[in-house]
Amino acid sequence: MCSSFIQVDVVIQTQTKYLDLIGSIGERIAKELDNFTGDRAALAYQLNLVLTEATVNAIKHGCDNAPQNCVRVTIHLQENELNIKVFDHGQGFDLETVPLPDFEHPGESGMGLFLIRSYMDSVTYTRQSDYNVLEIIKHLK
Amino acid sequence: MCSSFIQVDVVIQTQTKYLDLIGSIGERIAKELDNFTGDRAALAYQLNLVLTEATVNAIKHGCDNAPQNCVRVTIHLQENELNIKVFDHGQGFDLETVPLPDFEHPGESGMGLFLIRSYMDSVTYTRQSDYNVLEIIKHLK
Amino acid sequence: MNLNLEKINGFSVLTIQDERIDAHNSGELKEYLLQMIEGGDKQIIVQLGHVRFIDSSGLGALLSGNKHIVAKSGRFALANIQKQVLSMFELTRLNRVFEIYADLNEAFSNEG
Amino acid sequence: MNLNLEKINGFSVLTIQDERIDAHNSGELKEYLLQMIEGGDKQIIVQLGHVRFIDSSGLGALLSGNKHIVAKSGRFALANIQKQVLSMFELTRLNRVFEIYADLNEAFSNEG
Ligand SMILES: Nc1ncnc2c1ncn2[C@@H]1O[C@H](COP(=O)(O)OP(=O)(O)O)[C@@H](O)[C@H]1O
Ligand SMILES: Nc1ncnc2c1ncn2[C@@H]1O[C@H](COP(=O)(O)OP(=O)(O)O)[C@@H](O)[C@H]1O
Repeated sequence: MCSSFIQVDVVIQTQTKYLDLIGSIGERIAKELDNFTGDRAALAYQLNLVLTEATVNAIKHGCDNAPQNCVRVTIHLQENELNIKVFDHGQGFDLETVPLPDFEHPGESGMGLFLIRSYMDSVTYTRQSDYNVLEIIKHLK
Repeated sequence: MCSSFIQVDVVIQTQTKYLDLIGSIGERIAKELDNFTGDRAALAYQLNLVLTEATVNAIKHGCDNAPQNCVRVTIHLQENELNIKVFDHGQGFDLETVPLPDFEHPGESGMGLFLIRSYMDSVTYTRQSDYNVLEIIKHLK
Repeated sequence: MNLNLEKINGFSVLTIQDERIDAHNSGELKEYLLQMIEGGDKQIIVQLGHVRFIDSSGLGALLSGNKHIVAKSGRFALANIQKQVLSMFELTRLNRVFEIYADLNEAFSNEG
Repeated sequence: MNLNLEKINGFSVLTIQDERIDAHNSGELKEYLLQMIEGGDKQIIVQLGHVRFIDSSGLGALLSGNKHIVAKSGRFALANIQKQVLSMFELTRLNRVFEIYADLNEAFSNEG
């Protein structure tokens, strides 16, 4: 039994060279959203971006940086919902205390989570005993 | 610990409309083969084809055709090897008894496994108690 | 499937507009070709210039068209095949079964 | 990263040849811009016409170039930004920070 239309689980070594692959898979999945009535090219870009930003964070903060470590990303497409999870094994952080970027004095970093939240409908970060997970949901209409 | 550079696991509902997605992911992974010295465009095509042919077989023969059934495909890239597995829940078959296509009187079907074997280095089909798996290996040099 | 049919120089030129022919749409191609042949088309050229990818079921659909038209003493030709797609015809030796031309002009000027 | 630098009309025109700027190559872009500025370039136009995708670290690299050149009373402009990429500048309000032009000619003919 399939609970989703499409489930893609990707595990990569913690290297930024694989960001393009993960983003591209997200972009490609946007083509499969039969029921989506919005701007599909924009959504494809946004999924690419959201996966890229979330995966970079897991690579940067999510583990001791040995290259043989890995990051796991899952993308599940259901009828009305796209669910993305990015797992890390780092110390974790408190998503609620991350400030908005300072738009008057923009900095060179600190925009990733803002972008993810802007484009998606729900973002949560949960610490479990042996891993953390950033869960991102986009409702499709 | 990552045993592979890249692991992609895809689960789709048993519908041929998802063949393009699975083939495209294979094609995209060909871009990541840093050590491959051969014809990369050809390999990209071949991975797309092999995944398409193997997945069609799992959809056609691999389950009772309820659309909520699913097919699982895994693609693991290691240093010198690309490993593809396609799982099905059908009756299974004996790979060794599948004949070569009749090249003098070509038929409209029966070319899928021939193509897979031609392009890849090793193909096996194993029946387990609750599933079958077609395993395809390509050595990368 | 996105198909475009034109009559040029007495040929029925069928241009496949999709980039991909696989088990999802090859049935439709096969049906379309059969209906053309039943409708009386005897000289068919299939233009594959847009097609980046074909699987074994796509080859099968073209083979079906070829068989049915040859049975009626008609002609079936393929034109503008991309490099990777052509290698599929070579591997399956179907390049010996089909009339294959670089482009439409070459197809028109050949007696078959 | 694939970069091409030309001097045109007294401007240093840096064309980014890659389709994608992300955390994998943005560090290189940032370094390259800093070295241009340290080397004395005061009027830089970055051509983004090939760029299909930029992430927050790519925006950060451009922001870094902009800051350093403005600190030296120079000029930093962006040209030929694709639609989806432009929407990133809008969402982050960086379109109010950068000089953005439709193309090189518009950038040349503006006093800034
Ligand atoms: N997976 C993570 N583990 C630990 N900390 C994180 C993680 N993701 C984000 N953070 C924290 O949140 C901050 C803001 O992240 P983000 O908005 O993506 O911007 P940036 O990564 O550019 O700083 C980071 O600087 C980091 O401190
Ligand atoms: N996953 C599978 N389960 C059961 N039978 C299979 C499976 N894959 C292939 N087969 C058998 O092998 C035959 C040859 O397969 P293939 O070479 O792909 O050509 P085609 O599918 O066009 O007949 C099929 O007709 C089918 O009988």
